[in-house]
Amino acid sequence: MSELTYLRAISDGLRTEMRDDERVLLMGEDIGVYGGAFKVTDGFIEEFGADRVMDTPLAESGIVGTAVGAAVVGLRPVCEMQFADFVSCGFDQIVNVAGKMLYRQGLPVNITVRLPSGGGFSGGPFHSQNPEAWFMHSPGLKVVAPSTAEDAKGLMIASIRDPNPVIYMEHKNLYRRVKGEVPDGSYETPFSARVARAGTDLVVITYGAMVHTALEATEDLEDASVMVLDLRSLVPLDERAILDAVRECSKVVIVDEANQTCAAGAQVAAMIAEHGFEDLDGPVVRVAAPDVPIPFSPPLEAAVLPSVDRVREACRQLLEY
Amino acid sequence: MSELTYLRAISDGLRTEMRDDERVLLMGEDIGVYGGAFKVTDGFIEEFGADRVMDTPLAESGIVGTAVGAAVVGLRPVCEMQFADFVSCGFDQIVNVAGKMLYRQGLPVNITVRLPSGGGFSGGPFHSQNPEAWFMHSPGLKVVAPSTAEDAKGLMIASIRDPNPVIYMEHKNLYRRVKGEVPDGSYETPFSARVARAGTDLVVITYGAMVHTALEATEDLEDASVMVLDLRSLVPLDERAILDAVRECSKVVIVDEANQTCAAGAQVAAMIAEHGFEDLDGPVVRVAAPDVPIPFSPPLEAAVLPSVDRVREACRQLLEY
Amino acid sequence: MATGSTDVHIGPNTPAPQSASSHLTIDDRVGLLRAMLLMRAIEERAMNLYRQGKVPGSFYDGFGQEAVSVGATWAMAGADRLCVLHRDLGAHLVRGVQPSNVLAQYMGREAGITSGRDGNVHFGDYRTGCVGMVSMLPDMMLVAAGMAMAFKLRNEARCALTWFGDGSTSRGDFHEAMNWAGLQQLPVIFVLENNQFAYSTPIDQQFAVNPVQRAAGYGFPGVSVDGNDAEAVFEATREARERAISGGGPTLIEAVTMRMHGHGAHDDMKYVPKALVDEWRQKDPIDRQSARVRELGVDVDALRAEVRAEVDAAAKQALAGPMPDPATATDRLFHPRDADEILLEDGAAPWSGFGTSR
Amino acid sequence: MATGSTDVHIGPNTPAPQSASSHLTIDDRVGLLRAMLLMRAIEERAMNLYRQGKVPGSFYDGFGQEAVSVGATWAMAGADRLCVLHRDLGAHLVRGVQPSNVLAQYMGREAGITSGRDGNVHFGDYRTGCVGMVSMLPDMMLVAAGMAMAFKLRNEARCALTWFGDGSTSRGDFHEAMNWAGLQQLPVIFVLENNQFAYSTPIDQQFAVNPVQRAAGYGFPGVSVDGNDAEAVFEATREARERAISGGGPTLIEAVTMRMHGHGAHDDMKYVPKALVDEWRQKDPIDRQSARVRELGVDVDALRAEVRAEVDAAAKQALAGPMPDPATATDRLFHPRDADEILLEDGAAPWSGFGTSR
Ligand SMILES: Cc1ncc(C[n+]2csc(CCOP(=O)(O)OP(=O)(O)O)c2C)c(N)n1
Ligand SMILES: Cc1ncc(C[n+]2csc(CCOP(=O)(O)OP(=O)(O)O)c2C)c(N)n1
Ligand SMILES: [Mg+2]
Ligand SMILES: [Mg+2]
Repeated sequence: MSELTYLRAISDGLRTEMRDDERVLLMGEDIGVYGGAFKVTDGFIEEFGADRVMDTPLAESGIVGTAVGAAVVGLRPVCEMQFADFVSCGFDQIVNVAGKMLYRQGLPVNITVRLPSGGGFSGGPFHSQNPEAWFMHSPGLKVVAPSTAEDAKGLMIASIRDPNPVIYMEHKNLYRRVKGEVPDGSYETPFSARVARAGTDLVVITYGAMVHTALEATEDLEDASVMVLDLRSLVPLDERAILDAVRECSKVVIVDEANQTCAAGAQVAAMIAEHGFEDLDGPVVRVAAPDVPIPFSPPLEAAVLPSVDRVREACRQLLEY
Repeated sequence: MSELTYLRAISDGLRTEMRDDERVLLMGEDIGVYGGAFKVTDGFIEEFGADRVMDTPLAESGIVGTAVGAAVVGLRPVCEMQFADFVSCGFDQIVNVAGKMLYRQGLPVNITVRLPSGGGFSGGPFHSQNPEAWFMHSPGLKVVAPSTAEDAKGLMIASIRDPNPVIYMEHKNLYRRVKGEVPDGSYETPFSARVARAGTDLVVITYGAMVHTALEATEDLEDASVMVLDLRSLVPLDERAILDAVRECSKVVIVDEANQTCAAGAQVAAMIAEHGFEDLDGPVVRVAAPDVPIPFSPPLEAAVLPSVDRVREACRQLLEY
Repeated sequence: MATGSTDVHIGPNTPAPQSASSHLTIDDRVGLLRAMLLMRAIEERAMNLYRQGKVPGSFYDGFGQEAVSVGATWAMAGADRLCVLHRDLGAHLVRGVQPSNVLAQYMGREAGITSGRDGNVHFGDYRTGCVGMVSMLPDMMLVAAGMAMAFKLRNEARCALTWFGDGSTSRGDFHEAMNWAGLQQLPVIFVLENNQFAYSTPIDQQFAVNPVQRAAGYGFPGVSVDGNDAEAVFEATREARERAISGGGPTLIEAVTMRMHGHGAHDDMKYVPKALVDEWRQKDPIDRQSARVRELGVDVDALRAEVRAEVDAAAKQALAGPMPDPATATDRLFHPRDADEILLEDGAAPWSGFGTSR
Repeated sequence: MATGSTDVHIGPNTPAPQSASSHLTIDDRVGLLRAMLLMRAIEERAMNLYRQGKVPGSFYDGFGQEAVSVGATWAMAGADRLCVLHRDLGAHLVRGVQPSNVLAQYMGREAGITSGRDGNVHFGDYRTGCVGMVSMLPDMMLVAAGMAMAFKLRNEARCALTWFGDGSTSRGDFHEAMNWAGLQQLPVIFVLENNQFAYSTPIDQQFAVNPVQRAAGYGFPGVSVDGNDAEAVFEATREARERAISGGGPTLIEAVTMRMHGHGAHDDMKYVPKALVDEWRQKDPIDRQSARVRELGVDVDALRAEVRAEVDAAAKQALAGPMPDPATATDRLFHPRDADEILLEDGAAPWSGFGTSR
C-alpha cells in the first residue's frame, strides 16, 4: 500500500501493466519527452523508451486509427487524448472502426482511450467536457470512470487487459485533489458499481468527480442516512447494484457533471423508471450541468457545474417528499 | 395542397426556401448532377445552378466547416450528409465549431445539417444509424425529426430560417413509404410536439419513423384508447406536451429506433420520472434498439429494430399493469 | 482452393516472356487471370442474385477494376496484412476466402464472412490476414498504417497494404495516414484506386492536383501504374513491398482505372460520358491478361469454364445455407476476457516468389 | 484607438526606404511596431496578472511571434475576414479590439469579448470581422475557407485569412481545407506559423516534409517568409491578398518563427535547447522593427512609453470591471428567431494602402 494521488495511481496502473506486458504501448501528444500535459506519463519515456511511449503528431483520428491497427496485430495501445474534448476529432475512428469491429467480423480491438475530462478549474468550453454519454450511446465500447485512486489504478489495469475498446474517463479535477491508499503491484477493479457510503433513506447515484461532491453534500444531512453509489463503470452499467440501491432507499438523486440531456444520468434515471418503479418513493431527481458549453469565468462555471450545495438541496427536498 | 411523399416534401421545403431566399445554398456529396443519393435534390442543379447546389469533395468535416464560414458572412447553407452515419466524420465541426459559437462569442451560425438516418432496409451497421442523441447531448444545436410529409416540409423551412445550427433528421425508411397532403407554398412547422392520435389510457411517445410503428401497433389494441405523441423536435424538447400527455394517460411507453443507452428516449423517460412522477400509474416503459450495431441481414435487423409487435406487446403489458 | 495454381497451367516456373514482369511464372500469370475471372464471375452472379431479390440492400462491384486488387494482393506474403475495400473482392479471393462464403455474405446468410452482421463487400476474414472495411472512407488507411507501425516497432519484415478511391483522398484521414506513414517511415503500401469517379463526382471536382503527386510532400514515393494491367500492378506492389520490408518506408501507388459499372447496382451512371466507357472497355483487364496467357498457349476458354463451374457450385452452396438465427442478433458485442485472444492470421500468398502457393 | 496612427509619426506618406516594402509609409511602419509593442505589453501584463492569480485557467502568449499576426493583419482590408489563433493577439489589436477588453477577457470579466464565457485568447469580436478560434486545431481553416467560398460565390473582391501552427498541419482538417481551397480556387490565405514546436513536440516529429511544400500538391503557391520580420510578413500577405481578390486563388504562407515562451504559462519548456532560444532572441521582431523606425528618426522610447501607459490604463480599467453575473450563465444558447441577424462586421484596416486608417 502507498498513498497516491488519483493522478499517480493512473500512472502506477499504466506502469505496472507496461512492466508486466510488453505488448502495451502508450500513444499521444506530448506524452513522451514532456510526460503528458498533466504529467501522467512523467518519466515513462526514460523507463520504456520512445517506441513504447510514443509522441505522436497532433492528430486524434490518427492516434485512434493507428492504435486499432496495432491492436489487431497484437499490441495493446493505450491512447491519450490530451483533453477529453479533443476526442471529437477522433470520434469516427472510435465509434465506427473500434466499436463495431468485433460485432461485424469477430475481431476484437484491444485499445484503451484515456480521456482527461471534466471541469472545475476554468478550462472553458474546450477543456472541460464530459463526453462519456456519446460513447455510451455507441455500441461496442466499454466506458469506465474511476473516482478514487485505488479504482483509478485497478480500472486502468483492467481496461488494458480487457480485449475490447475501453474509454477510460479520468477526471482532471481529481488528479491532485484526491488521494488514497493504493495497493502495490497488480490488481484489477471490476467493471461494476461500488457503495461509496452505505445508507437507507436516499441514494445518490453518480460517478467520477461527482462522487466526492455527493459524499460531501450528504455527509451531514440532518439525520438522514444517505447512500452514495459510485458507478465506476458506465458500460457495462451495473443495473443490479442500481436497482438494489433503489430498493433499499426508495429515493434517488442522480448526479452527473455532464450536460444533462441524454447524459449517463438520463440512462440511469430511465432504467430506474422502468425497472425500479415499484420501489420508488418519489421522483427520480437529477442534478447535472444545464445544456450549455462549460463557461470559463469562475462565477459562470460555478453556476453551471453541479455543486455541493445544489446536490445537498436536491437531497433535502427529496427527503422531505 | 398536393399529395407528396415524405421525400418529395423535403425537396419541396428546400425548393420553396431556395426560391424565396437567395442566401440559401445546398452542399453535399453527389447532390448536384446526380440529385443526391436519395434524389432529394433531383433537378435542383438545373433550377438553381451548381453554385447553389454544390457537389462537394468527399469530406464531411469540410462540408460542415465551410458551411459555418459561409454562414457567418451571410449565406444559409444546408448540408447533406450522404447518410447520417457519415456525420461522425464531421462531428467535431458540428459540436465544437457550430454548436458553441453563439454562446461563446455572440455569433449565430445559421446552418442546417440534413441526416438521412435510420434502418429497415438492410443498410447494415454503417447505413442505418440514428445519431440524434449525440447531438442532443451537445449544447447549442437544435435537433428536429419529422415523421410526416407535411412536417418534413414545414420543419425544413423552419430549420433553414432558424438562426441556429439545426440537425434535421430525415428517416430514410419514410422517404417513399409515407405520403401525405402537403400545403403548397411556404409554411413553418413549429419545433414542438404534435398529438398524432388522441387517447387517454396510455401514451406512446416517439418521433420519426417510430411514429408510424407506434400508430400501427396501437391502432387496434383491445379497447384501450392510446395516445401517440410525435415529438417532432428533440431540441428543444416539448416538455410541457410530454407532461400533459403523461397527466392525461398515466401510462407511458417511449419508442426509439436508436440504440437504447443514452438515447433520446432515455432523456424523455428521465424527464418524466422527475417531473411527471406523480402522474405515473406504472413504470416508464421503453422500446428501443438494443446496444448493438444495426445488422445487415433481414432476420437480424428485424430482431434489433423496434417492431410493431414489440411496441404492441409493451403497450399491452403496461395496460395490464 | 479459390485461386493460385490451376489445371490449365503449362508447367511450373516457365519463364515469363520479356513483355511481362520477370518475377512472374506462367503459373502466376494464369493465377492472376484466374483470380480476376473468379472475381468477375462472383460479382456477376451476385448481381443476378441481387436482381432476383436474393441480395438485400444494395450491391457494389469492381467490374473493370479486377486487376487492382488481384495484382496488388498477388505481391503480398502470408504474414502481410491487408485492409480490403469495396472494389477489391479479388484481394479476398487471392487470400483464400471461398466463393460460397462470399456469395453467402452478399445474401446475408449465416455462412457469410460476417454471419449476416454486415453486407456486401464490407467484410474481412481475420483468418486470411484481412481487415474488412468500414464504410467511412478512407478510415482504413489509418488502420493499415497502425499495423505497419506495429511491424516496425517489433522489427518484423512484414508490411501492410490498403486500397482507397480517388474520392476518398479528400478526407482528413487520408492526410493523417499519409503524414503518419511518412513521418515514421512505415512499411505500408497505399493503393489509390483512381477509377475517375467518386459516386457521381468526377475527379476534377475532387481535387485540383492528382493526389499521387502529394506523396512527395509526405516524404515518400508516389507512382502511377496502369490499373488495368494486373502484372503492372503486381510489379509496382512488389517493388513497394521490397522497399517497405527493407526499411525504405511507404509507397503510394496510383492504379489508374475506370469504374465500369454504376456506383452501386441502383446507379445507371448516366452522368458518365458514353465515350469514356467505350474507351475503357477496350482496356478490360481480363481481356488483356487473357490475351497474354493465351499467347503462352493456355486454354483460356477452359479456364473460364472451370471458373464458371466453381461459381455455379458456390452459388448453389450459398443458396442452400440458412439465414442467421435472429436469437443471435445481440451476441458478440464484447469479447469475453477469458476467451482466446483473436488476432489477424496469415492468409494465402500464391505468388511463386514466396516459394509456396499457400 | 489601439493602433494605426500614432503621435510619434514623422508625417504621412513619407516613402519607405528601399530596404523595406515599397507599400508601407512611415506611418505604416511605425504602426506595425506600435501594434507589436502593444501585443507584447498586453501579454506581459497578462502574465503578471496570471502570476497574481487574476487570470484563471492557464495563459498562452505569442511572445516573439508578434510580427506574424500584426504583419499579416496589416495587409487586410476592413471587409476581409479573419479567424484568429492563439498566438495572434496582434490581429485583434490591429482590427480595433481595445486592450482593456482583452485584459478583461483574460481575467474572465464581464467586459471581456466573450463576457467570461471563454478564456484567454479564445475570442473573436464579430464587430471587427474576426471569428474566434475553437481549441480544436486547425478547425478554423475550414471556417476561413467557407468565408472565402461565400465571397467567391457572391463575386465579392474580399478575402479570408487564418493562422495555424506547424503542429496543427498534422490534422485532417488542414488537408480538407487545403483541398477545398485549391479545388475551388478560393480567395483565402493560410498563414502557417511555424514556431518550431507543437507544445513539446519539435517539428521533426510532426512531419517528414515541411508542409509549405505541400501547397503545390493542392494547386496553389506556398511561400516561406521570415516570420520575425513584420514588413516581410505584411508584404507576403499583401501579395497573397492581391492574388486572392483578383481571382488567383489561395496562398499558403509559412511564417518561420520561434515560440519563445512555454506552450502556456505553466510550461518551463526545458525540452527546448537553450542555444535555440538564444539564437532566436537575436531575431526579436520588435527589436528589428524598432531599429528600422529608429533609423527613420522615430523616438521609439517615447512610443514604448506611450504603449506602456495605454496598457496601464487598460489594466486599471479591466481590473475595475465586474465579473459576469452567474444568473446569466445559461443565457444565449440560441439566437431568437425575431432578434436582429448578426453577421461579421468590418474591422479596422489601418494600412495606408486602403486610403483610410479605419
Ligand atoms: C466518409 C464517407 N462519406 C461518404 C461516403 C458515401 N460514399 C460511399 S462510396 C462514395 C464514393 C467513393 O469514391 P471513391 O473513393 O473514388 O471510391 P470508388 O467508389 O470510386 O471506388 C461515397 C461518397 C462514405 N462511404 N464515406
Ligand atoms: C485537435 C487538437 N488536439 C490537441 C490540442 C491540444 N494542443 C493545444 S496547442 C497544441 C500544440 C499546437 O501546436 P502548433 O499547431 O504548432 O501551434 P503553436 O501552439 O505552436 O502555436 C496542442 C497539442 C488541440 N488544441 N487541438
Ligand atoms: Mg473512385
Ligand atoms: Mg507550433
